[in-house]
Amino acid sequence: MFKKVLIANRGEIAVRVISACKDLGIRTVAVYSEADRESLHVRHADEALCIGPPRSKDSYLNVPAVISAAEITDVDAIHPGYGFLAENAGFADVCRESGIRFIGPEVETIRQMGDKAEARKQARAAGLPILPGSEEPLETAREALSLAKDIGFPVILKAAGGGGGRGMRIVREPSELPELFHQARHEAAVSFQSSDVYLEKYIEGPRHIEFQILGDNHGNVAALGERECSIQRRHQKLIEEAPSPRIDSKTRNRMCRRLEKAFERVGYSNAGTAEFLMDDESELYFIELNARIQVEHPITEAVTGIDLVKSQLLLAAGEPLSSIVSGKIEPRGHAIECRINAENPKTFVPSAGRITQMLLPGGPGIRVDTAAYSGWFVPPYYDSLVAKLIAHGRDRTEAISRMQRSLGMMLMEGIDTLIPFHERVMADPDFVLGNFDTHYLDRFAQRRADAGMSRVVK
Amino acid sequence: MFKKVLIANRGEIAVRVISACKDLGIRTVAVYSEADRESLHVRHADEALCIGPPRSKDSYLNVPAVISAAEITDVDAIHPGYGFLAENAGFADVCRESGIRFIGPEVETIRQMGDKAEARKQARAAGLPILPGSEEPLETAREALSLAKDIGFPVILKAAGGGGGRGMRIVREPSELPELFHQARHEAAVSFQSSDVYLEKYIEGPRHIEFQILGDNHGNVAALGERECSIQRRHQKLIEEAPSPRIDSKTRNRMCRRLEKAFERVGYSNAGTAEFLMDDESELYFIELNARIQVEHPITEAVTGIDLVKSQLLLAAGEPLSSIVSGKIEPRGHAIECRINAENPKTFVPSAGRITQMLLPGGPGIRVDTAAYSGWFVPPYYDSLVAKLIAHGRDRTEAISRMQRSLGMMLMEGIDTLIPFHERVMADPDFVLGNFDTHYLDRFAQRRADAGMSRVVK
Amino acid sequence: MNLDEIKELMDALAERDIQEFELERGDEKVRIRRGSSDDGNRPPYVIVAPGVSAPQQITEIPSPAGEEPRKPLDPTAETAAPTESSDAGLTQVKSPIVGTFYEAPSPDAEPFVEVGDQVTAGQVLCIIEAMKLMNEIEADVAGTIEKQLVSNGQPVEYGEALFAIRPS
Amino acid sequence: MNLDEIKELMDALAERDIQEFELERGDEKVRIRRGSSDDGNRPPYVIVAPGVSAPQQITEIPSPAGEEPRKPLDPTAETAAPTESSDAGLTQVKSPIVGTFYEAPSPDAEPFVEVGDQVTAGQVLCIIEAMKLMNEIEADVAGTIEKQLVSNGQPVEYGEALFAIRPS
Repeated sequence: MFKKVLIANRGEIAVRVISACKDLGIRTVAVYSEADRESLHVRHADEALCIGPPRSKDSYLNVPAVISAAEITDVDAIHPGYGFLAENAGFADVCRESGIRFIGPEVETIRQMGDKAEARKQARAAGLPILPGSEEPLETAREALSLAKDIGFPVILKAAGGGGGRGMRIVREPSELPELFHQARHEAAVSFQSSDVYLEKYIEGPRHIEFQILGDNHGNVAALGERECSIQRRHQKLIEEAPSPRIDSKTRNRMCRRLEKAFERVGYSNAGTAEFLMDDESELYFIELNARIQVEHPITEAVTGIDLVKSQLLLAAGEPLSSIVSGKIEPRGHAIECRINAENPKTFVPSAGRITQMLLPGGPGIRVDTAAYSGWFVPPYYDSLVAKLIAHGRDRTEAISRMQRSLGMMLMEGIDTLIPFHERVMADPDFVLGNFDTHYLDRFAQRRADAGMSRVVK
Repeated sequence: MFKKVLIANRGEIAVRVISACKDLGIRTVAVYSEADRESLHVRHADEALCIGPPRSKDSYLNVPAVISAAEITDVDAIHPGYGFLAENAGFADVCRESGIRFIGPEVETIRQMGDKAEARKQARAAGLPILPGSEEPLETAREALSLAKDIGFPVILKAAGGGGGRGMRIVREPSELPELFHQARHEAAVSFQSSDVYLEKYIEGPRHIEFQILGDNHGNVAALGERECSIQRRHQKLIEEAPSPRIDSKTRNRMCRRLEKAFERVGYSNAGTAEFLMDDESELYFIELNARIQVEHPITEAVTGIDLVKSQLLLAAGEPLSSIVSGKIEPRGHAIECRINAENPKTFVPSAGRITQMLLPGGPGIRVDTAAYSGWFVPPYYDSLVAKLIAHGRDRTEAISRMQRSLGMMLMEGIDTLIPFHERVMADPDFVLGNFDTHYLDRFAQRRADAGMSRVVK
Repeated sequence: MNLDEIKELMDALAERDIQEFELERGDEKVRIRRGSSDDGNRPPYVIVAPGVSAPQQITEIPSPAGEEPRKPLDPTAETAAPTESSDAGLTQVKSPIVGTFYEAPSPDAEPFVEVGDQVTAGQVLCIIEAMKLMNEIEADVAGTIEKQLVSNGQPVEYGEALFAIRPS
Repeated sequence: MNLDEIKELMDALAERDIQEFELERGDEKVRIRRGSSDDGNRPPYVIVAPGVSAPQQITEIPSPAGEEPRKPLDPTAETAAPTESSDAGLTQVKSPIVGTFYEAPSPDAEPFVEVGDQVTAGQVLCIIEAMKLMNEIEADVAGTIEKQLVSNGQPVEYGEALFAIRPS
């Protein structure tokens, strides 16, 4: 086992990794920017080094600074957390060259999974369901129409170079296709210097489902079940739960076995998450693989009893998967995570500042992961996540009531947080019934706006 | 279900009961003394009333004040927590007369279980193992010798009116008995105006084991497994764990079935705890029943997944046990509780004062129940428990490492706490191996004193 | 506070030869120090996080009906109240028990006392009912009833002020 | 508050001979201190929330060897150091990167500089090795090397002071 590990991250995930190291008796080295001198990860680590000024690119994203810090503190391994350098194949490569174990998959896997087209190809080859669509750019509207008919409407046209919605068209009827195809090509040409357009099945209100993977260095992979992360705002997850209210035991087991086979095939090691879209008929379509620990990993820990970060350390040190996962994994109870961001609960504007008073909830089934404390100044330089509140119960109802209770008993004064937002969602009948998809928050906001409007009119 | 419940307590247990009420959508009323105006239970309850000056007897133990508070706030029920009025049959009686549900067993049960001789008699009648001994006072040394030979040595002679060690003699050999018998009688006569002496089997280094009981109002009782509470200082529990490292599944199941039968026989309802001594051959002997929720209930909650305080509310409202406990209960993993008392970690002298900074640990498997916060003044009037730190892991090893880690990451500045004491125990090889009994802390202190001494000598 | 107000404040300080000034109001906080600083040893100025007071501000006064909005309970309010200028010299009669306040011995009887009445020490002012027992509350001092602070039938907590008396 | 307003505020302070001024409003915070600072010993002004100092006092300075006891890291220490009376007028050369400090270009060579040496701006003072790369650190100002604050072969973190120079 490693003797000393450097944590190339900050905030709650740095504290989380330090905790896992402590559980295994591993010494820890924190690195921090000038803005994080008072941060808890600095306090809780055995050693701590300032690696640069506040801006991430000069500190937490500064590969030479991180590697130098690792060298002068003589660590065996680096845990990258999530974000920052976590899925940076170049960084993993430098670690390897420097003789430092990068805690994550092999460099080649990170690189492969970072290329979405390549990941999709691998997934298809491994027999995972992917969204039906064109593999090559479409030349003519006629070609597109023919493919669309095969797939079934609606479909979506996407610019090959695209992003941000430009060059994108949803086609609901065959008759619309020719016109929209030309629009998309034109827009693509203008925006991305290439008129190449692809076509893919379009899912109206998809749910975001992801499966947790663990792999060892000996060819074994286990899938630990799913998380549902459909409550998102602009692709930022805000609430996650495990298991999904819409996946039954049979579907879960079938998908887990398929994932295990697929990822054993690519020789996947360490922790990873396979992301899927789910349509309203509960069909799952693979989108991408995140080759790192996820923010929302605690809900899987709650329902499986497996410490995922500790597992990452054990697996990176060469332990076999069998020492971590034994027998069949069935989720026990239900867990929900609310991301307590330092943001205005209505406008979602980030709110840096000093936390003047803080109360953390306790009691049965409640876990709080945070690097915040009473008196701490939330710096404006990094992402706004200040705490993760996780509620675990015997069933979804109990998990929701525990979450509601603990949101009400949690306090972070001095800054805006999403606590009131989460309280509103937990009380929303659609959420309680499990009726939501990735567009839920748009409708939720709209409904609330309408309600406010009608009140004003009266 | 109740609409509104008054919590006749303070500190972490008041917050715990408020949490359970919130989980069930029940409104809460806190009562507080003048010293507790800034306490968290006051903040978290829907309503709060000052019921008297700081001293317990004038406030939390003041039955008319509590009942009046319940009447003017129009509550359906009162939860007494532990301590204070929790096992006061008189108070339960007044509640009943006032038309307020007392959340606990029936008055008659509380009264019966409060009388140790009566509880012992009931237990014997119900077929529970009790310490063998004389039922009536012994007249002669010969009679005593004969009984002692039947029971087996060592035995203990106890003054009938006794207490505090006076009139008590441990007899290890038959030859010692006549002399010690006369000494005990003489001392009893001098100290307690009665020379009556009883004889009982003496357990050298007993372990303290207790079983959690839940009963409904319809004659059903479930035993949820045991807790080991041998780490005590002057009969004050400091560390508890579930399950016991010395009880196997077979013993547990056998004892649970016996307890269920015994307590169904006495018509026990609501939560209770049957306390036992265990000798070094793992034989269990019933001592007494605590007719209330225990401080250490969270470790049972951790390994069973059952919310015991919520269960108390449900059962008191007439819900059947089957809605709470279904199927066979096997402990899942291992849980440990450390009581974080505001006491000097070496001298155990209580330490009131203002908490200037507080950090609570998080991460997987950690639960903190507390009413303390950064800036709160720990009043000198009440017991010194300021927080309960509970670590749950897949096995005892994981629970211990998580406890060690979270003790190290917990901070309460401004007052003395037992955190350093617990850190020492968690690192002690005897504790780690599960080698301890109720005298463990005496030996632990002695060993540490010896170690200190020898260091000084060198 | 805008810039003009700040300047006005500074002038006011100068006129009155005030050396240090501080104001906190909600989110806003201002601190001004005038003149030469000869106190080099002074510990650095510390802005105290309002943290501690926070929970107090949110705790609520009991409202047995449980429906009407409740005013925030400020733990300092009780001690602060008598120092209000208009209350100077007044003595408060506080409830020694939790219960229900009655101003008269029975529903159709006259109140024991009314505002403006002269009372003697030991005179019964009201009844607090607790657990079906009627507890008579007496005046500690002789004087004039200046205020009745609770209304008939209202629940009161321990230490709640019932009357204000101007001692004679 | 924009720049013009701040200037206006400063003028107002000067006119009225106000020495210190502070304003906090929401996210905004302004603090102005005027006049000659004869209180050089005074610790720099630090806003300390009551809790914040605690964790800092316990955090430790990196000690790559991981064995020798580490002195507590005080976040104010770095800024406080230059104001120490004996250090008045000194300029610190700080490490712009994390790495290992070398006082000489090679193990058997003479040090680049020694205490007492006169240096010119741009003169190489030492090398910080990071990831096998040798980074030359130059003097920002001309002056005399008064102190060498780290020893040969010692690991340094970002911003760590290496030399103190008395500018000429």
